[in-house]
Amino acid sequence: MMTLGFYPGCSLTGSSREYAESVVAISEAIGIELKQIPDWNCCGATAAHNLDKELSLSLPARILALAEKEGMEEIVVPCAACYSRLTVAQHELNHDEEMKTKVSSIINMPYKGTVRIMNVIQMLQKYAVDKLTDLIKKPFEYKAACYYGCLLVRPHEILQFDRVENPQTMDVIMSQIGAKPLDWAFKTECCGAGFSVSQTKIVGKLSGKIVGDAVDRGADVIIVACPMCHSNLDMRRPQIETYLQRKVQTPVIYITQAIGLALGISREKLGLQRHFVPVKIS
Amino acid sequence: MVDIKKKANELLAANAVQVVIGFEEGTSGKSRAIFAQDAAGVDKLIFNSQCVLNLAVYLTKHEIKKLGKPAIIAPLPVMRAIIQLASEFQIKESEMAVLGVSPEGKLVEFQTFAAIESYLKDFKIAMDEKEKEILAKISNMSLSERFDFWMQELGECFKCYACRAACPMCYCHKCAVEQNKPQWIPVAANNLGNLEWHAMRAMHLAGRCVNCDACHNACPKGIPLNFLTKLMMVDAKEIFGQDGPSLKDGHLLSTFKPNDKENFIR
Amino acid sequence: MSRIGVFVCHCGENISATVDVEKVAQVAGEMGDVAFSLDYKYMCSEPGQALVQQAIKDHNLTGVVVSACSPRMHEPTFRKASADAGLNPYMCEMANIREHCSWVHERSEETTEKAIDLVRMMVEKVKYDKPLEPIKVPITKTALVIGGGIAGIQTSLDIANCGHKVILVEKEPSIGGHMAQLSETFPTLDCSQCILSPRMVEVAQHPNITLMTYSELESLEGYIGNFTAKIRKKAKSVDHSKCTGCGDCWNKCPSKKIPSEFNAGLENRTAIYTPFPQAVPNKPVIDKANCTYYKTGKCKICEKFCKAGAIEYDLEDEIVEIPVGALVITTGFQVKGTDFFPEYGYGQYKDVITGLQFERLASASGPTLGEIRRPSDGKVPEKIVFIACAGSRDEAKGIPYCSKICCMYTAKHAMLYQHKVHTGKSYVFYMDIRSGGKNYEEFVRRAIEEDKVNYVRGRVSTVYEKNGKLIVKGADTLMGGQPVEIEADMVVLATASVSRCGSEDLAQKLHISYDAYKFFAEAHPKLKPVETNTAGIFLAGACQAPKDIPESVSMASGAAVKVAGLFSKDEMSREPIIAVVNRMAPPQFSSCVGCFLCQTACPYNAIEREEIKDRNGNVLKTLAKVNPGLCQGCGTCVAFCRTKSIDIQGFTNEQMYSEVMALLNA
Amino acid sequence: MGHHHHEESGLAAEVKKATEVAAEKCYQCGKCSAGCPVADEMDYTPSMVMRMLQTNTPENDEKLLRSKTIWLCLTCEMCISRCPMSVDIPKVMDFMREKSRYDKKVSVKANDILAFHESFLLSVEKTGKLYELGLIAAYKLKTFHLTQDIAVAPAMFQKGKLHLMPELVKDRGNLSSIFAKTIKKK
Amino acid sequence: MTEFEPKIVAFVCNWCTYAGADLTGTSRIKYATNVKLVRFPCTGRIDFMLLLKAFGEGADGIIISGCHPNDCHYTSGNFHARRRWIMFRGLLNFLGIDTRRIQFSWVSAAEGGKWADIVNSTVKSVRELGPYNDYKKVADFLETEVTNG
Repeated sequence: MMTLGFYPGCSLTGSSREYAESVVAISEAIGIELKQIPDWNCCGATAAHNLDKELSLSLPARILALAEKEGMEEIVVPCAACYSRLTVAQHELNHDEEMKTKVSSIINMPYKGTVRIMNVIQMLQKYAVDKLTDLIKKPFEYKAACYYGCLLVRPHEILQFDRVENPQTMDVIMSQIGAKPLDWAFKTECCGAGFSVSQTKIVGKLSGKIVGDAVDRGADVIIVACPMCHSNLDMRRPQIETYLQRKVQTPVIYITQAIGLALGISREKLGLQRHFVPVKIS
Repeated sequence: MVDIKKKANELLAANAVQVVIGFEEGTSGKSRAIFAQDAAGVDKLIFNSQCVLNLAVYLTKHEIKKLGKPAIIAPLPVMRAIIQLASEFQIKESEMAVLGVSPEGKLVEFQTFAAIESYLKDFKIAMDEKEKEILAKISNMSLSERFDFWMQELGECFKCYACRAACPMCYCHKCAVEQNKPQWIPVAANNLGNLEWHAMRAMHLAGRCVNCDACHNACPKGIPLNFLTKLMMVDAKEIFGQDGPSLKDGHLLSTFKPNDKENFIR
Repeated sequence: MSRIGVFVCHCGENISATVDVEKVAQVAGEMGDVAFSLDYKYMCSEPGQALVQQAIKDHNLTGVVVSACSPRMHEPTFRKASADAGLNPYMCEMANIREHCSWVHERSEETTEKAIDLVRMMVEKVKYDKPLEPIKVPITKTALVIGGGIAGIQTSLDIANCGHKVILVEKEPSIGGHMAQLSETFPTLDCSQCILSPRMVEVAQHPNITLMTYSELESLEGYIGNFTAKIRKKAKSVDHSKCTGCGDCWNKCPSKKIPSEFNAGLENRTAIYTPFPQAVPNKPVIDKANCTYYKTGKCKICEKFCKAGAIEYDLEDEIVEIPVGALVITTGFQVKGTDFFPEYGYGQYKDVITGLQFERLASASGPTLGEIRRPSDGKVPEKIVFIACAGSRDEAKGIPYCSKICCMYTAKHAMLYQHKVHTGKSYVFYMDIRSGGKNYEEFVRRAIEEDKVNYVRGRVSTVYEKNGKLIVKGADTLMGGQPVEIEADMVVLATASVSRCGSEDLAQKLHISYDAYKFFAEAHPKLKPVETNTAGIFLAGACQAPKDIPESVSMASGAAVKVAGLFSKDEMSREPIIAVVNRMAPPQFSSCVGCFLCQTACPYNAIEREEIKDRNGNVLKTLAKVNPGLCQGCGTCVAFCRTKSIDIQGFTNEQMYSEVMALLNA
Repeated sequence: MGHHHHEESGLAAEVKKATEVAAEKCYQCGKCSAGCPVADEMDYTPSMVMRMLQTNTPENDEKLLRSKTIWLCLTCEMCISRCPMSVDIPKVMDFMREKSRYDKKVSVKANDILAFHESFLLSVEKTGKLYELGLIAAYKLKTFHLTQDIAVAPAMFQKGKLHLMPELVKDRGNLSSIFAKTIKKK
Repeated sequence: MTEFEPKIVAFVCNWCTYAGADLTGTSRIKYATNVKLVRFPCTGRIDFMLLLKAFGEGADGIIISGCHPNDCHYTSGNFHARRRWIMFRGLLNFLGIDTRRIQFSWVSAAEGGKWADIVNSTVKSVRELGPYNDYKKVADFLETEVTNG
């Protein structure tokens, strides 16, 4: 059993706790213990960098500083938004000594900027790929549209994760657990993200295009790795249906839930009952 | 030392080489070069901290070449000199045997010069702390202090050219100071001439100096002229990343990069 | 003890207005070794020159200093005058007391003093001048042209028609290059093949041209007028002296699934093949990499069906060595493939094609016999989108430059499409329309006004496939960046023109330089556009930078004239301002110790190794030796040489040294 | 050296100073607007924004700071990821949003968006984490969209997606000092 | 007493700076008479020893100028020169020789104005530095003035 640092972020403790639950569940299954960063705070999300640069650097810095204090070398950050904010902040501070010292005085803690930040997919790539196949109890045999959204792949210069156009990492893992990943056009289009509450109409439209294309190409399920994408594609389904002017029942689940199912973990443990669009697949 | 002598004798016995260039006991605890051509000679071989001259200097000397194919006792500075000389087409792998001496005094055998070069990778050419101090001390003087300092030191020079004779890189048959069309440097020893001579020599060693200090050790006046070449060495590393002699990288001043950085050209 | 004459020019008032020329002449007269001096109104005038010549004779001068304008102005004039008077021209120097003195200073003591110093400096220089003879280099009057595209064809014909031998080397099995692939050509829309084929045939039949197809340059040695080229003639596996080109072999060849280079991958070819029906020579070669026999040792079907018995599997590459006097490099360019554009589908959408592929579609000899049909299902596209600047002017993709030809051929493509598909709608996404050139702008206007091509000013963000359509997401920047979405049936990318892969290696073989994008570098951007910095090697066509046909052809003719000019004499003479390595008696032979730092420093590879041997051939010493044909006289080697063994005529160490002394010891 | 550096002023200059993004780099190809998911909702498309910066006139600077565009930008980074000149428009947007807010020039059309961001940060400032219920409440008060999402809330409770009580960061002093030293400073 | 007029020599390449200085003339731009040009084929040809000799012979300042990088008539002479000057300048400075008295510059055939600037600014700064007496002493110039000891 190996231990990794864990930053759930706010949504995973609330509106998208099923993501947290499923992340923890499959981590256990592949022999990883996730240790939360003590007294972690919100990363500031879109709001912070929209309104104040230094705040948008300081909030992530505090989180990373705490992780450093705890002696964590790698931390898993399932929420794509948090992952993006943390990584970008770390990058900017590493390239601006002045700001680095300033921020460290703002949060008044020492900050090195050495922690390796991983999203769930990177965690799986690094620690699960070889085991996964053997652990599969029930292949996830569905046509899956893997939706990456913005924050996992852009900006590439900083994240250095997957390629920007037509990324593949999720597709690869999904096919590994038996799914048939679809070749579709909206993998990295934006869902409306931060407008979930303030601009529901826009969200309906942007998310609508995404769901629409996935469905048109015969997706049984849409796979995501970001709570914001999830709530927009799942919770905002009414607005989406208004935009598409049709009913759409295709469920949206987290990649960790899909893996969970393939590993034979119970639906409850994976929090599948928490979705707005009922998840009929199993 | 034992293993080195053993090897030397083998080579001579097998007539793989005809002469072994090494050190022997000199007068008053000093060491001097010996050109051993038989077991008796080999027996005289010594190796200790007193062995300060750079034996590589003999590899290009006509008189020594006449003795036949040499094997040379090669501590690090000699190895470096060998690589530099080879890169300047002055010596050939096939025409000598190199008996390397590790910093621990152990025998290291090399089949090729390339092998020497890669061995040297672990022993980067550099100054020790004391030398760094001196260099810093000089650099930190005011301009005029520095000028006076060197005028003092170089004023001592009486153009005996012992430095040149001791330097493995000074292998030219006719040194520029002997050129008289034009007479670049006055024959007589005077401050200006001395300054010009040592400045020229430093430039001629830019990127070539192997930091063996043979020149300084040879100087009857103990002039710290080796620091002129050390400076060249440091700049070559810091500015152009030249890291010791190399068989293929090309000479510091006869190569260039379009993006070489400077801050003084308007 | 030399006898020097100093001639001070008033240049009307240009000099005398601020410099006391009489005084200059008088002081100069008192300088050591100066036998004669005078001042005169116009030294460069006929009588002025006559004065110099007279003085040379009367005072049998050994050197002349004309103190007047810049040597860059009149040095040739006075050197010729001196030569006519029997003085070696290189014993004549000029002191620049006009541009560097009278014109930049007010009249004053100092100004005159400076003029005198400048004269003194040149007097010192002349003292050390040596009589020099221009360097004579014999010329091999054969030109090597590398690359058989339109540029190579044109330059070969022009040189050959001047009566000189030409060897034209082409690495493909046929000459023709890109032009052979094109459908119609802008701005006249005449058929490319129709105007090119006759030229190709002419090349093949020209008595002065030796055509070497399926061949590549292996190495090049020597210098202007005297190169030796090694050329690898790749094994064709077919004896062209026997082959009749009947075509039985390629009709019968079983491996038919090889993407055809000529059709830009839109059609397949066989393993034994000619690139296209009008190929020159129109005889096949076997593409060993794809031939079943070479891969498995079995098949030999072509041999079975060849009535002429021309198939020879065991033919091997042959290396020929040819002496040539000059080279013209015409290796052309290549276009980026669609796989260069992730946002346009990584080349995975069949119906997103390059401009070159469109040329093949539009070409009567192409896979669709000139009908515009999309690759995926052969349907005629009803809506077609052309994307200009696909990769060009795109820093992020590493191609910041403009590919120059795309604007025009895109307009042509849209036009051709509209002509062939009357009901069709075509869109062109562009950033700027660059239509400089005779009748070019008119051509574009025609596309827009008569053929109703929709030009949208904006770049396309992405292209994706959806139920058989290609969704093109662009914007109209003339509408404030308003998004534009088009459901197209086919998308054509005007992909960037880039240098040929391998051009770097070729440049290194030729010792010519290339720019940041691996296009070959001309010697001067304005005044030496076809020369390279290596004397005797010239450039033509798109290997220097993207170019259209008219430009390539004119550049090719330009290069041909340079070659013909060079070949117009039996030997060429060059300024003797070159480096030399000193010589002295044995045992040293030279103060050169053969460290060859000069060799790495020389920009022209002019420094060679010379071995001094004794009677029995034992090497006594290896020295540097300057190749007078290659040396351009920069003198970089001189400043490097630790032993001062190498020196440069006309700017010798003694001269530079004494000039400095003269200046400062006034 | 040898080049003349004259003092630049105006919004474009401020942008460059703060973000190192040079507006003049943009050559108006429009690829950003073409790919922007919300371009058609904006009053000025991204490429238009860059052009307005280039004009360097007080009028256009003002229009930009008062635009809806800067608040509509989702920072999805699509523009920069495809920009041929690597002009970092999202950075520019961030800067202009911040400036627009501090200069009190936020477009009324963007009230909801700003309200959301502010409620969000308020919740973070108070609790150290996002307290979604608090966020929604605060947002509703700011915007008077009292009935919005009434339908969703109960479902969220029942799905266990909303906590009744906020989770608190222990070291809240540290948090509020962070806010004091940054966003509240100006 | 009249103002000190420094002696300055300029070592320039034939193709760029010499031509540039010609242009200064044809454009009738005025500059100080203190500077005299020595023409070299290329900056690559300029022997570093000449700088020492110039100081030795009583120069108070030196200008070295050639083609801008990538403009060298011989493609790379100026690149070689640049490396040489980088190393040599370091050495001179280390020897206590006043490198403020040496102005390196790139002046193209089109930069007649720049040439005048270079000359005038160099004359000005060297004038401020005064005569290079330290060096002149060494070169036994001011023998008479120098009191023994």
